[in-house]
Amino acid sequence: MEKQVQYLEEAVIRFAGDSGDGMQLVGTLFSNTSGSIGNDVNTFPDYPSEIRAPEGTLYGVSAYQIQFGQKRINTPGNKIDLLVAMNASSLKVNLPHVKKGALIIVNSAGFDEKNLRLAKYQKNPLEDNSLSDYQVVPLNISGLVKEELKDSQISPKYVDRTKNIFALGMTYWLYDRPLHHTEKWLEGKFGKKADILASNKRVLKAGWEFANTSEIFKTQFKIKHSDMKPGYYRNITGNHAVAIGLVIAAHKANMPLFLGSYPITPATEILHFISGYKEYKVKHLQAEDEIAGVCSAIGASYGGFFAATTTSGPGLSLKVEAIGLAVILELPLVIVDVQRGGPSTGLPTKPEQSDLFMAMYGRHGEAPLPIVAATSASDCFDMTIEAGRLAIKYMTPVILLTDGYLAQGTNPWKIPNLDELPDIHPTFVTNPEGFAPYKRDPQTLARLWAIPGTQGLEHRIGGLEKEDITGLVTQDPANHQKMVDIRAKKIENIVNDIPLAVVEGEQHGDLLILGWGGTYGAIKDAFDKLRSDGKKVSYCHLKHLNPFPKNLEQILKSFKRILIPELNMGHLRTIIRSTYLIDSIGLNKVQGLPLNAYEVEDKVNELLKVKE
Amino acid sequence: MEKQVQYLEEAVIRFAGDSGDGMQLVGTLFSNTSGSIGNDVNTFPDYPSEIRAPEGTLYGVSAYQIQFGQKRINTPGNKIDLLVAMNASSLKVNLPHVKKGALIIVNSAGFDEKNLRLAKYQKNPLEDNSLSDYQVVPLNISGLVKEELKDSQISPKYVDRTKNIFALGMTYWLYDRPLHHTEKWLEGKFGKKADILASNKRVLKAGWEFANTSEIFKTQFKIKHSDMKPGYYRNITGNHAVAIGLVIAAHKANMPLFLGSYPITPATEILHFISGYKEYKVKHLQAEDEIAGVCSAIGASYGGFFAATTTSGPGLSLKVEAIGLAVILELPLVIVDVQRGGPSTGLPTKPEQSDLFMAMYGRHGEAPLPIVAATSASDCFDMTIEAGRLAIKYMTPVILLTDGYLAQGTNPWKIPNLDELPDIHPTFVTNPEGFAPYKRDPQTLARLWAIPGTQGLEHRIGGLEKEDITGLVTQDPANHQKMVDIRAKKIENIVNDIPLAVVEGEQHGDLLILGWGGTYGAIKDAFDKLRSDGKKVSYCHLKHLNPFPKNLEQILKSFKRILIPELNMGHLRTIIRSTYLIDSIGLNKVQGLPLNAYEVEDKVNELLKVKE
Amino acid sequence: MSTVVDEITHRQHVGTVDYTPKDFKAPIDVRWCAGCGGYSILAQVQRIMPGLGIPKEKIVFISGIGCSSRFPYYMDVYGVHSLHGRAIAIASGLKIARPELSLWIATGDGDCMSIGGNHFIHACRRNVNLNVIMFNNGVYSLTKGQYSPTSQQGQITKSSPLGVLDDPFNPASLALGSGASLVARGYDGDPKNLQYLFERAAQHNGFSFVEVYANCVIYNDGAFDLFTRKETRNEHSILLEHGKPLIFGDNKDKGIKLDGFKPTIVSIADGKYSVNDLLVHDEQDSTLAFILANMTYNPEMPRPMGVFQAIERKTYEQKVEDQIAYYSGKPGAGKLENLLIDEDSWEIK
Amino acid sequence: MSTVVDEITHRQHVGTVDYTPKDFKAPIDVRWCAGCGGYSILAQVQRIMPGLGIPKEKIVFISGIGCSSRFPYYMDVYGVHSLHGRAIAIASGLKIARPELSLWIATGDGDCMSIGGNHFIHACRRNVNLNVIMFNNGVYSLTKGQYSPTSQQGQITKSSPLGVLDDPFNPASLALGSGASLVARGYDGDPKNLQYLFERAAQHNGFSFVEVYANCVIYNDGAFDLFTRKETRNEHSILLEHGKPLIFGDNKDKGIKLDGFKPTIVSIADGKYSVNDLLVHDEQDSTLAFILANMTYNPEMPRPMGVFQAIERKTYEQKVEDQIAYYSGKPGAGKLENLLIDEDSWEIK
Ligand SMILES: Cc1ncc(C[n+]2csc(CCOP(=O)(O)OP(=O)(O)O)c2C)c(N)n1
Ligand SMILES: Cc1ncc(C[n+]2csc(CCOP(=O)(O)OP(=O)(O)O)c2C)c(N)n1
Ligand code: SF4
Ligand code: SF4
Ligand SMILES: [Mg+2]
Ligand SMILES: [Mg+2]
Repeated sequence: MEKQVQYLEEAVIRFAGDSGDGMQLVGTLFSNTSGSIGNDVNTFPDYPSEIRAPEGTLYGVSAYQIQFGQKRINTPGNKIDLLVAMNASSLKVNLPHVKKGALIIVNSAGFDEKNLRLAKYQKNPLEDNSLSDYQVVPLNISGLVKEELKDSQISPKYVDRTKNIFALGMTYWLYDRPLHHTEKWLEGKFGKKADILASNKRVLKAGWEFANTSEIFKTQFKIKHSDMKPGYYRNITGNHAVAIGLVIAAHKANMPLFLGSYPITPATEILHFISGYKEYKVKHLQAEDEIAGVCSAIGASYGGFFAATTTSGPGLSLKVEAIGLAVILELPLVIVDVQRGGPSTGLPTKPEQSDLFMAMYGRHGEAPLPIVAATSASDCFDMTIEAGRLAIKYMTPVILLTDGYLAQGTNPWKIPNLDELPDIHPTFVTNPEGFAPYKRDPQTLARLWAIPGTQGLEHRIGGLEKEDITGLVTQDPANHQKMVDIRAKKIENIVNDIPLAVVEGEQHGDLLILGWGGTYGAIKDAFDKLRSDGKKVSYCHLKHLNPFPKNLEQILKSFKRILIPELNMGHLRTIIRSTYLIDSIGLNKVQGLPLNAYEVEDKVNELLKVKE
Repeated sequence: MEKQVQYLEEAVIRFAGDSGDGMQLVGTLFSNTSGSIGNDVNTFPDYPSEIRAPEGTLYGVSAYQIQFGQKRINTPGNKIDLLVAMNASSLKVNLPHVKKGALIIVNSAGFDEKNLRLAKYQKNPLEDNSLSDYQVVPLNISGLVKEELKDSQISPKYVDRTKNIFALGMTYWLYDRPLHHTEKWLEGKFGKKADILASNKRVLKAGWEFANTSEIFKTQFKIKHSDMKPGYYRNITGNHAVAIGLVIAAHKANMPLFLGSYPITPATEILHFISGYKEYKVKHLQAEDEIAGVCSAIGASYGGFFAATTTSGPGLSLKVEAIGLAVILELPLVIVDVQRGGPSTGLPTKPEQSDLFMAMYGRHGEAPLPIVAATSASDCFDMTIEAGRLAIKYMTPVILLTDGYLAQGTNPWKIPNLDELPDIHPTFVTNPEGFAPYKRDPQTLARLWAIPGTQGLEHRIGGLEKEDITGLVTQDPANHQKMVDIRAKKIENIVNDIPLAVVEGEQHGDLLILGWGGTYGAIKDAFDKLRSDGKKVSYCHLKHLNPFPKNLEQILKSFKRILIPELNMGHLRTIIRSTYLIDSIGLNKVQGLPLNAYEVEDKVNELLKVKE
Repeated sequence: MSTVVDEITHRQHVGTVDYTPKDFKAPIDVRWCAGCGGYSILAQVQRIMPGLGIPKEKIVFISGIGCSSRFPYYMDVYGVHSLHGRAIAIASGLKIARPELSLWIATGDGDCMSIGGNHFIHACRRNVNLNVIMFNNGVYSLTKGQYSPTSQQGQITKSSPLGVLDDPFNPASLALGSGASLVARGYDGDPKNLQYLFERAAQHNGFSFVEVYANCVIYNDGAFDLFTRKETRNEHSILLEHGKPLIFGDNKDKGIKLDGFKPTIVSIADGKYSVNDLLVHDEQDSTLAFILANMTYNPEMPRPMGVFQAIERKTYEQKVEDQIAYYSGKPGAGKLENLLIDEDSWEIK
Repeated sequence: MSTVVDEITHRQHVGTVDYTPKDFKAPIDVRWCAGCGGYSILAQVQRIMPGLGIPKEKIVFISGIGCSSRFPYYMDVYGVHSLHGRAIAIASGLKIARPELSLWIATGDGDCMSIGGNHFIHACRRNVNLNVIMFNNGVYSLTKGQYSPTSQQGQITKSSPLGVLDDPFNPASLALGSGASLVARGYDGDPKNLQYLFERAAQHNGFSFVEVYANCVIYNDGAFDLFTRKETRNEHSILLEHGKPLIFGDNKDKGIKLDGFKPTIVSIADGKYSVNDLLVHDEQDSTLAFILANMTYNPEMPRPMGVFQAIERKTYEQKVEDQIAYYSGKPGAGKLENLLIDEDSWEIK
């Protein structure tokens, strides 16, 4: 059959099925293959919050969404161009996200009576015309793989489990992707199990062939390669990027790494990765609770390690007393908070940006510290390095804010050349001559750092207010004021050591969008769309939240109106108001969902209608 | 000898001695006597931070300062009119606070070689003319009491310990106070020990007689009675007022009281008092840590008790996760934070106002709650009742901020008539008809409250986001937004249920002083002084910090300039900026000391010089 | 004055207290994985509830966070799904406030012994009358498979890809060392014994700790098979019964004898030893309890199940009640005037 | 690549390691009350330090908050006065990071067993090589006299004006139940034994818990007099010595015999029993340790002092080192390229 070819700029596809159907795997393979051929990619997994919900249920649906394309792809996309649905529930749950007219491949074997009942369908949607708005392709994928592997030695149960690979093969044909990247992965994975490897390869190929030869698929979609800089790439989740970032930051500081942590969704994977890094001599403690997690990190930091602790909201709440200790001890510490829906246990698997207040103000007494935030999965790497740089250089705990969306989503990460990364210089001293524990570097105000093992520099520090320079305990009123001032000044001074904020679009005008952290992709998409629609709007995105970049005030004053989209009730907006006495318009979404580009677009369009 | 009489409006005296010298006791007795004759009184004890520092040392000095007078006395006063110093160290430590020309009575027996050495005096200050700016009266008080009790049966050691009572007797003559209030107290205390009682009474009288007859004291000072409203009074510390306030608030709510707490300076005394209230059927748990303290209170609250937890900075840091739980469970809880110097362990015995940020913003996720603050020791009673009222009426945790200064200082408290206090109405429901745990009172938005034991209303609540009305667990995005909005709205609405802010002085003009919490007395003194000097300045003091009173914005906008004195780096100032986009001038003192009236005066005078 | 709470506390249950297990099922789906050990625990709790004769409104389940801590949602009584590790702290406050309530805690090995360890040991010490059911699955399941304080050395989990280094707690020893008055162990696959243990916990007037080996089919499947599967359990576990000699084995042919204070296995089949030589279990002997608990990680000894110790000691909440009764019962006690006006007060007329 | 820390860790001490106790005195005044038990503990620590042969720069004292926790300020080595209850958590991180350091913890009964209880039991379990000296004065002193988890029932304190209701922890039992490898007890007034215990702790390669009865003259004066004053201590306490029979009494005429596994007091003066009938202490027997620890609050038994248990078990930090050595020693291990570029990566040219 003669197939048509259609060229696209980008596409959004989603694999959906039961938790056991391997959707996360094929999603990952699809994105890696897409990256490897030079597309930009952005993904988001959508797990059920139950560990293993009963098979076929609505709440047991697991999905993986990928947007890939020729240009910069900032989000996993909104409406879906291709849905692969392995059973009735996965169709039902995901249909609302599918574009009208889009292609939906369903595994018809997943639409038997039981599956329909569990999906709470009264009638079979494949038969009642309810899907007439879409191009639905029902295929008995279970049957197809059975047929393909009928002469294989592997168990029928396993055969059925290759359905996902068959579907993957089909999508590879549909979007004109090569098989070899996946084949290589299969070889790495199943190298030792020849049957399994062969079966998977066959099924992958069969899926591709099926799509290629079947009458059903009339069009093949092609997407040109992006203009990616030469180099090595990989798709990486935010959590993985933090883990690698910690190792590399410690390496750049020429310090050993220690992580003290306690598992909590959605931050736990950082601990998982780190716990596997023994070959890099990374030490860690899975502590008995968050308090011990941060305290053990403080202990390791005291011992001269590059120390970190990772957590999410409830864990951050538990750590604040110890973070205050790190502030007064003036010891470096990287605290990674992967924000999730609050308050309390809240929506543990869902993203939110509602810990900014906590990061900024959530300690008793005067205990300022720097705050940075990552904008994308791969940016988590850069911001981990930045957090580490500030912590070590200024002898201070630093909070890095990411969120559940960045943590689990991926985008391609250009693997850096280590030499290009900033060097990090701890203030270690070894000379007893004139040493005092609270003597400072006059430039950074960082105190000198003598670690145990350094002869002649034995000294005591602690959580009581300490005398300037000597570090002795004192209640002297003037000294307390001085130390409070110094600690504040030290953090404020960092303003001279961080990049200026950048405005995209005009440098002044009517409307500026100001974002921070993980909403970057959505706002950027919206911004690009608005600009290409000829709308006059500018965009500035913050990665340094305390202190703010030096030029931020100037930027804000150059616009009549400022729109601040946030996944909270207005934390940045509040801080901008108090810092600069500048008003802004909030776009506040607290739904346990990432921000959507169209929400920003709509809001901007609405605002532009009413010219100030 | 003919004595002169001098009439005063007010006076400041300070008893100072070694920790073992009983200065706190005589200070208390002097204030109670002064109160009982109709003076207004304000006191502040100044303990050493060591438990029992070696005798005679500089850091072992214990002092008690009292300001008393005819008009409203708002602070323990600044410069001292009469210092009683029992030894060399107490003279040295306290001399900087004494007015030039003031009277200093010293126990010369406390100036022997050892005492002088411990006080780090090179020469005896009683002999080297270094005190010529003062009227120094050296008396061998040790010798005087020995003489007085020479025929008594009590031990010489105990005899020496009555020095303080002798000094008290002298001060009673000097300020024309009766002895009977103290005599009555001695009878209550030593009723069963006849020798001791008799000796103390004799020494008290002897001190009075000595001053009356000796040539040394030429003037007796008299202070007219204040214009106090009729009723019963007592001098009360802030901590004591909170403890009694909790009992009374529970009583007004017709609920039993539970306190879950962990000792921490300077909040511990609240626990001490409560632990003695078994006769009032008050239950409490001295928990294993602050987390268990607040959690046990949440448990008791769930069981229908009026529940509270008391702490100071570090403890508040530990409680924030559980406070977030109380927010989402929508259970009432009174959290008392007696603020002390931070960060970390900081200055544990010293006052500060640096937990306001923590109270306002220190929880992960969106977890708003009401904040109130007390302005004086006795106001701690009223604000405890207010915190309880809001907690129960709105089903929410409420934070009450006091500080180490209010906690330990005293002023006369007019004992209220219980009927005049606001009634508190819990939203208990018992009718299963149409019950749902997150159904709300449409006015207050408080949810209905069914406590265990209520038949037919069995239900489950928890820290995961809950469905509106039913309280079932749900991750529905729209519901999450709705619940976040409702919880915010509920707290915002309280604005309609709290008193309007009051401005003293002109209602609009050039300069407004805006204060909050425990600095009231100092600012009020300054304000009164400025007004009597004819300065045009107005004054508004906040007791409700979240939400702010409804008219606050209007008030702030009625002044060109606003001065905000705070014992922190600008917490209220920051919140005012973000709330109203109104700038202000900060007077920020972070020295572990209370605010001084003259600091406010100086600042205002400086500001008034440069008219805006 | 009697408070609103007094009123509710003393209100009579309307109707008879006559339930079936179904009455304790909350009207929502249980969302544990198929095969999860939690189902059996839930079923046994629901089965014994009617027999306790306690009105539903007087029963409260409190949990922390974890798969196991979902438990309260499935019980149609009062319930709080609270914070990770804090169930016991919350329940302690509730029990002291409302001693007449029947208080149950559903918790996991992580919830109870990791983040919740401090509250656990202090509740053991204080002897607050709580019934703690700890689902020990040797792993953090809800967070998808990290090791817990009861995971075994070398165990491969998501956070120990190279093997766990920690020595585990022996939960029974920890409870005994902390002063718990009732300490017991059961496993998901033995409904009869579980029912018995839960009943014992309910009847015990004091802190009850029931550790239940609960299989997590996803993250630690089969961890307890040796002690719980038909094929091996008779040889590898032993049921402690008060007043009875310690016998085990497929043929009931082995027993535990004390060698000094060291438990050893002897055969009672070959005639050398008889039942009379065997150690007889005594729940009231706390030293014996520790000796038996100490067998737990000894690979040569069968794993003890049943009640290690059950000692009556006055409960904390009872002591609070007594103290209150004593002081509030004194003549003239409880007058608020005395609280407000004391010897230091004065009157201005 | 070797890090800065490696360099400092491996740097040789310049000069000989040859100290006197005075070398360990920090140049500031000790600010405990006259008569405080802390003075003796401080003196004994300073006395044994020279004998350990450890360079001062390798010694770190970490404490929480409390009177006792002021300790590090008085020692002229490295020190951290940290947060209430968190000393062990901080020290665990430091010890895992820097196993070559000699780590000491000064803590109080409140700091260690109340707010710090969770870290305590987990460090016992993990067997991190820390030397914990717990100043047990049965009260919270720094906060001016509230009861602690080791206060006795009925004790009158500022926060228990009507008497303490809580049952106290038995610190030794708690430590044993949590898996501590060395557990010991001494008291302030016995310098020799304290020195011995601190030396044992220093030498023990694992977690060492030394409880010291420390008199607080202000808030709980005389609480331990029965066991510590000359007039009564011989009759009311007993020193445990490895391999020796348990004998006590003014005339060394009483001994402890086991009746089954119950310790009983017998006279060895009246000829009925001899030294040979007595229980012989064995530090390596953890059941015996528990039996002896259990005597603690038994008013009929003498209070045991000395080492209850000393068992060698691999330390946690050693296991970490071993795992790191194993995996980092594999051929090709530790290449950062492999961390950065993996099988999923691709190259764009
Ligand atoms: C303060 C806090 N820290 C961490 C978590 C994440 N968390 C939830 S459950 C859990 C462990 C659960 O393990 P366990 O108690 O054994 O329960 P299981 O799921 O195995 O039944 C963790 C670490 C949390 N919810 N809150
Ligand atoms: C988080 C926190 N909670 C409470 C306190 C107050 N606090 C300081 S020391 C202490 C108890 C000290 O008791 P213990 O450990 O027995 O030491 P001691 O003073 O008796 O030597 C308390 C409650 C604190 N500093 N920090
Ligand atoms: S993950 Fe394990 S513990 Fe959790 S529900 Fe599934 S089987 Fe049960
Ligand atoms: S209060 Fe007690 S523990 Fe503290 S220093 Fe004084 S005697 Fe020692
Ligand atoms: Mg578990
Ligand atoms: Mg103590």
